[in-house]
Formats: sequence, C-alpha cells, structure tokens
Amino acid sequence: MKEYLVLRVITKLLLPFILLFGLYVQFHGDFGPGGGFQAGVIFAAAFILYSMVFGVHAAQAILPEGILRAGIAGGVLLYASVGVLDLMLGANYLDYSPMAAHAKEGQHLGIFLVELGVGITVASVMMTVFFTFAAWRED
Amino acid sequence: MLSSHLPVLVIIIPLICAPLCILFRGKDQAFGIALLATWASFACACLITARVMTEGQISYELGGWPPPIGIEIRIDALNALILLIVSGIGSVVAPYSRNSLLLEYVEDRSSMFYSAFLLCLCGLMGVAVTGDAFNLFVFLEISSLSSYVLIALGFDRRALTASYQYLIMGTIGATFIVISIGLLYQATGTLNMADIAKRLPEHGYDRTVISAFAFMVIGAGLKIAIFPLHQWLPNAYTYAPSTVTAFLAATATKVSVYILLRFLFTVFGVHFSFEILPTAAPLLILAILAMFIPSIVACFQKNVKRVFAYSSVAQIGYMILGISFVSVTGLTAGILHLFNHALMKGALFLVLGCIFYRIGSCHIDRMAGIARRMPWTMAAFVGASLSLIGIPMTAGFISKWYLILAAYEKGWWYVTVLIVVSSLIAVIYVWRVIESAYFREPPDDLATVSEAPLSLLVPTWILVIGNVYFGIDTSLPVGLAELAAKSLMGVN
Amino acid sequence: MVEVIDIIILSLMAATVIAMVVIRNLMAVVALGGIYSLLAASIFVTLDAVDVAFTEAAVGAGISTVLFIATLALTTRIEKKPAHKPILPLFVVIVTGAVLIYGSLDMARFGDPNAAAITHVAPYYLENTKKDTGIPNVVTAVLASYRGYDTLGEVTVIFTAGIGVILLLGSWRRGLTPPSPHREDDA
Amino acid sequence: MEDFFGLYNYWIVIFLAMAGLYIVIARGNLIKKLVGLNVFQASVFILYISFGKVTGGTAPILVKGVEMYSNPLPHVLILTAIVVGVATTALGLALVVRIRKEYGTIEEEDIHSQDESM
Repeated sequence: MKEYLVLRVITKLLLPFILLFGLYVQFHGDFGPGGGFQAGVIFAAAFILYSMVFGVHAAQAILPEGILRAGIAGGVLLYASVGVLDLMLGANYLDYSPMAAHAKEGQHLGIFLVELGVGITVASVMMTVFFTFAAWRED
Repeated sequence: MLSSHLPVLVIIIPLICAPLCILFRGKDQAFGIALLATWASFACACLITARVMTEGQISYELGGWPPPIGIEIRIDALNALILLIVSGIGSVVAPYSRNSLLLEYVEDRSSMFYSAFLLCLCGLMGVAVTGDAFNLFVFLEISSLSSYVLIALGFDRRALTASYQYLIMGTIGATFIVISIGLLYQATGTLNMADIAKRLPEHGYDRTVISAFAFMVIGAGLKIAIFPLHQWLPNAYTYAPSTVTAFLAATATKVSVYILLRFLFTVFGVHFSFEILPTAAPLLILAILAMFIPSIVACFQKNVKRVFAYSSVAQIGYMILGISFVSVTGLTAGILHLFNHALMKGALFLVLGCIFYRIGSCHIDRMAGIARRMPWTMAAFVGASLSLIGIPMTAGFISKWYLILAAYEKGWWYVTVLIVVSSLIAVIYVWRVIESAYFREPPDDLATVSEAPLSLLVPTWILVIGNVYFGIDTSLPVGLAELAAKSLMGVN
Repeated sequence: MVEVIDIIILSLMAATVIAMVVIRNLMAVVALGGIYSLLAASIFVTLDAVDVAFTEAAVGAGISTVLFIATLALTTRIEKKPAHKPILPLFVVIVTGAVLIYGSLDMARFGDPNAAAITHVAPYYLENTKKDTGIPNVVTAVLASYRGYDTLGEVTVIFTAGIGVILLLGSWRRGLTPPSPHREDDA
Repeated sequence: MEDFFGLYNYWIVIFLAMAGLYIVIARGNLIKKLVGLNVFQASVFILYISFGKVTGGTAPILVKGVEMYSNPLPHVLILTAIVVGVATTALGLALVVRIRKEYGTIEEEDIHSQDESM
C-alpha cells in the first residue's frame, strides 16, 4: 500500500491524536466512560493502522516482539502484584485501602494501577495478535 | 498471617507464575517456575483441606468487600476435594510434561506451553473455589481458552479441528451458563451463589428460574460431556498431546461436574431441582445410556487413546448416576468417583504418553508385544485398568461399591445389575489392549524400543500407586465425599 | 422515546442478522458483523451503558472485524453452499428460543425500577462508590475495586488468548515454524 | 398488551441470539460459525444490559442533581464478557488459519471427508 500518499500523510497526522485519545481514555476512566480496556484497544488500533499503511515491518521496528511480550506479561503481573502488595500491607487480596494514608486515596491509587495493568496487557495482546496474523504466510 | 490468605494464594500462585514463565524465556527456567507453582498450589490445597476438615467452611472476601457486594471465595469439603484433585494431578503431570514435550512439541515455545498449562490449572482451581456465579464463568473461560490451545498443540492435524470443535461447543456451553446466571441475577438481584440460594425461595420458583435451570443443566452438560453432548470429547482427548490429555481427562470434566453439583444442589436447592422439577429420572436415563453406548463404541476403536476417551464419557455416566440417586450415599458415590476417576484416567493416559514417547503411536496393532519391551509401563497400565474395571483393593472398586450401596438403598436392583454389566464391557476394551501388548509377537521394528525414561515412569507410577492406596485406605476421599454429600443434601 | 429508538435499532439488527444467514460472501458477512456490533453499541447507549457501548464499538466493530478480515485474507472468501437441509439445528434453535421466551414471561418488565436486579445489590454501589473510592464513574469503581478479582480474571483471559495465538501461529519476527504435522497411522 | 410492551425488547433480542446460534450450529464454514458465535454472544450481552435499565435513569456516572441511575453491575459483567468474547474469537481465528494451512479448506464437510479418506 506504499504508493497511497494521501493515506500515508493522513495516517501520520492522525496517529498522535489517536494515541493521545488512548491516554485520555486510560487516565480519565475514573470520571467518564472508558478505562484500561478501552484505552488498550485504542492504543493498539493506532499501531494497527500504522502497520496497515506502512507495513508490519515498520510497526515492528517501533515495537519489537520482545517489548510486546514483556507488555503482555507485565500488565497481568502489575495487576496481580498490586494484590500481593495489599497482602503484604495486611489487607485482603486486592483491597487497596492500605496503599495510601486514607482508605479512599488507597482505593483511587489501586484502581489507577490496576487499570494501567489492564491497558498494557490489552494493548500488547491486540497488537501481537494482529501482527501475528498479518505476518503469517502460507508456505 | 499468610495462612488466612491461603484460599486466594492457591489461585494467584499459578496466575502470577504464568506471565513469569514468559518473561524468563529459557525452557528450563519456565519448567522450574511451572513445577514450583503447581507444587506450591498443591501444598496450599492440602493445608486448606486440613483446615476445612477441622474448622468447616472457609470464606475469604476479595478486596475486603463483604459479599454480595464483592466477590467471595468459599471452600467447603466439596470445593476442597476438587481443589485437591486438580492441584494434585497438576503436580504429577507437570514434571511428566518435561520429557514428553521433547517429542510432541516444538521446543522453542515451550515456555508458553508451561504458561498455558499454569493458566489452565489456575482457571480450573478458580472455578472450584469461587463463591460468585459470574466469577465462576470468568475462570471457566480461562481454563477453557487455555485448554483449546493445549489441545491444538497435538501432533496430528486433527488436533486442530478437535480443538476448534471444542471451542465452538465449549463457548456455546459457557454462553448458556452465562444466560442462566443472567436470568438468576434478574430474578434475585445478586451474583453470590449463597445469596442466590437464600433469595430464590423468597422470590419463588417462577418461569424465569425454570428457564435458568434448563440453561445451566445444558450448559454444564456440554462442558461435562454428558452423553449425548459428548461429541467434542473423543477427538479432543485423542489428538491432544499426552500430557494435556492426562491433565484434562483427570481434571476438566471433574470441575464441570462440580459446577453442575453446586448449582443443582446448593444454588437451586434439592427441593426445586428434584422435587418440583423431575430432574432425577432423565439424569438416570442419560447416565445409564452413557454407561453403555460409549463403552460399546470404545470396544471398536483402534487408537487406544480413543478407547479411553470414550471410556471417559462412560465413566462420567457413573458420576451422573450417583447424582441421580439424590441421596447422601448416591452423592458420596458420585463425588468419590470424581476423585477415583481422576486417579485412574490420569494414570492410563500417562501410560499411553509413555508408549507414544517410545513408539510414536497409540494404535492397538502397533502396541503388539510391547509388554516385553516396556514391562514397567504395561504393568502400570494393568494396575490402572484394574481400577477402571473396579477390582477390589483398587480405588475404582470403592466408588462402584458406594454406587451399588446407593442403588440398594433405593431398592433399584436393576441398576445394580447394570453397574456390574457395564463394568464387564470395560473388561472387554481393556482386555483387547492387554491381549495385544502381552500375547502378540512384537514386530521387528519394536526390537530397539526400550522402557520409558524414569521421568515419565515415576509420575505414572505415583498415580497407579494412588489407585491402590486409595483402594485400601479410603478415609480421606470417603471422608471428604461424605462431608460434601451431606452438605449438598442439607443433612448434618 | 427510548423505546421507539430501541425498536428501530433492534429491527435493523434483525435485518442485519437475516442477511448474515443468507449471504455467502464471507467478506460481506464479516462487514455485516461489524455493523451488527455498531448497532449493538448504539443499543447500549440507549440503555445507559456508555462504557459497554464504547467497548463494543472498539472491540466488536473494530478489532474483531479487523481480525476477521485478516483471516479472510489468509483463507477464502466464499462460503460453500450448505449441502443438506438444516433440520436438527433449526429444531435446537427453536427449542432454545422457546425456553428463553418461556423464561422471559416472568421477568421484571423492561425498565421496571422495582426489579430485584435494581433493588438488591446495585444501590449499594450507587450510594457508596463516592464515599469508598472517590470515583464518580461507578462502572470503573465496580470493575476495578468491588469486583476487581473478576477483572483480574478478564486480563488473564486476554493474556491466555495472546499466548495462545503466539503458540498456534508462531513467532512473527522469525518467520513461522509451526509444528510439522505427523500423521498417525490410524483411522 | 402491557405485557407485550414490557417484554418486546427481550423477545427481539432472543430472536437475534437464536439467529446467531443458528449460524453457529447449522453452517459448515469455520469463519461463518465464528461470526455467528459473536452475534450470539453480543445478543446475550444486550439481554443482560436490558436487565439493568431503569426507565428515566441515566448512565451510572455520578453527577450532582441526578437521582436515578441505571444499574451499573450488568455493565461491569458485560465489559468482562466482551473481553472474553474477543479472546475466544482471536483464538478461534488462529485455529482457522492453521486448519486452512493443514487441510487447504475451511469447510467442515471437506475436512470431514479428508479425515475419513485417510
């Protein structure tokens, strides 16, 4: 698809806004609709768009396999270890209250971290799945 | 301090170790992590069981939110027994997987295999301990998705179609379960299983609840592979890698039976499930059909793995039979058979894995005379088969004995006859294998075949010895099964 | 008003799904699937489930459709004509639907504020989320805190799918090395 | 008549779900089955969400001055279920790609006849 100049230019123009929107959805999920899952999908969509226009190899140059794999595992680990941290602080698993001075702030912090974990894993998995499909050749 | 968190630790240890396996990409590291995680889970399960037996039911509030606001883990004797089965079989199969993988699986992605294995373990145990209906679905899907992957890793290309078929049937089953949970939620306004059970009688058993009941039975039935909803099972078990077959055959259907038990007896309640609705009679008929038709089909199979896959469908019939008695003895028998069947099918499929490891096939004719080359492997096969048939001094005998007791209690002598006759069919299909392995001349190309390596033999024999041990000292499984049966029936 | 919009969208969905049954061009079917998801998302908006609508639009109409198209590119685009009359499936579907409709007869009516689902657990979340977590989006609070364990399971499911796809289709950087099929001599 | 208006929403959704289920079990094309599965699940999701609707309520994002909110719990459950659904789809499609490579077809019948003839 390399010869479509309009597509290439518009994609490049759009990308930062899509990514920005992804970040907004990720960090604004407490107040409006959205959260880690939706943000992860939007984030992934940006790179999927990029790889559709510029080729999978170009996208892989930005996000190598190793980073994506670390992301897949890292998000789950982040989520699960927030719970382990709570255990160490003497609370039940995934009880975020003791993570800050006040229970309410602890909850807020916990939700923030957990949503971040969701976002990382979802984005990495979606990109990996798409790249895997896109790179598959019948031989 | 940690001991109060055991109910959640048993789940999150494999859950955390699954991503760790990927981060440490080396094959040995991944194997080490998987092994430690399964053993740690098993240790937790043992401690939990000990606590349940002394203190009774354990409840754990996740996130510190009291149910039904938050999700609760709730463990009684039945949950503890299922937990023991899953984690126990997992800890035996995990070391076994290391060597059998060499032949059956591409090495460079073995860390992911272990990760998927841990996820399957985590999902199955998560289903077994949760007290929340929707959470049960989530963990059921973790175990299902990972088992689709594990099955598809089989050598034969038919593993792919088997996995696809299981994915379709399994997802339909899971969606039916979701529909049922949704209907229950709309009727009672809660997702906590104990809370649903409390609120259902107040709500009344209206048409919504009856519909929810139907969807739950069919959905769970698809996952259990109750005859005639078993079509996905034979192919899945036949073409999956040996390790996977052994693990899934011993655990996955058991957990699904647990779901059925939990919903029929605890959530919907005995009164509604069996007194208002005539559930027992159809279950009895299906159970008896399952005891015979798949057994007969098994007698005509050439692939030994397939023989025992059909045999699994038949054995599920015995568990359903136990349920259909709707008595403490019957349930004890059914639950006991869950435990014992895990031991015997686990052992049998591990034996077949040993054979596949050496000759690359489980075809009955290729196994001709193999007992001379692999005496220990075949001895294990004989031991596990005796348990499958139900010879005294083996675990299989105990559960059949309780089934017969339950039938006697009801005065259903014809059921007793049917149990004995169906066991005789098992003799036929087992004998075909033994005849081939012991009494036929080995072909020339078998001359180089030697005994399976110790790393495969030891786990296999642990399960075989388990079959004998639990046939003699029955206090643990019978004690737990009786406790579970009594609490399910609401008798103290 | 909402009811009218609802019934219009639902009718459109019914038309979409009938077209999906009939049409055998898979690309068209997949596109219709995307439209179906988009319509579902608008239904979710009318039912006040904005978070769900967002997700359904992003996933059902977005990612799923992209994956389907990627698969079509690797496989084939035309479905074969069904060989025989699907009597058994039709029977199964009619019975299942009948059981569901039977169950719906005793359900609380649509939008009923006195339904058990509205009055039992849900009010706790609406009343206490602000006090407990300080977050105005109740869905986020329930998702990440009250039912955080469910969401941990959900992330694990996605994780499972990720490693499953890698296991099945191989690593995309090094080219593909799927396990070569080895036929057993049995049938 | 009132019954009809209180339940029509459920009935159309039930029709949609059953149409999806029909595609899954009646069709032999592996991709079409998965599309059907998606339709089936999405329709069940709508059923869930309609359980949470309160007439006159608004989206459960707390705002000063609003008293009536729809029930947030089904929304949370369905968010989870959508994720599970897309995970299943991704895996199913990966299987389809592999099956196509090994068998050269994605029609159930052809796969069947190939396995039979072996």
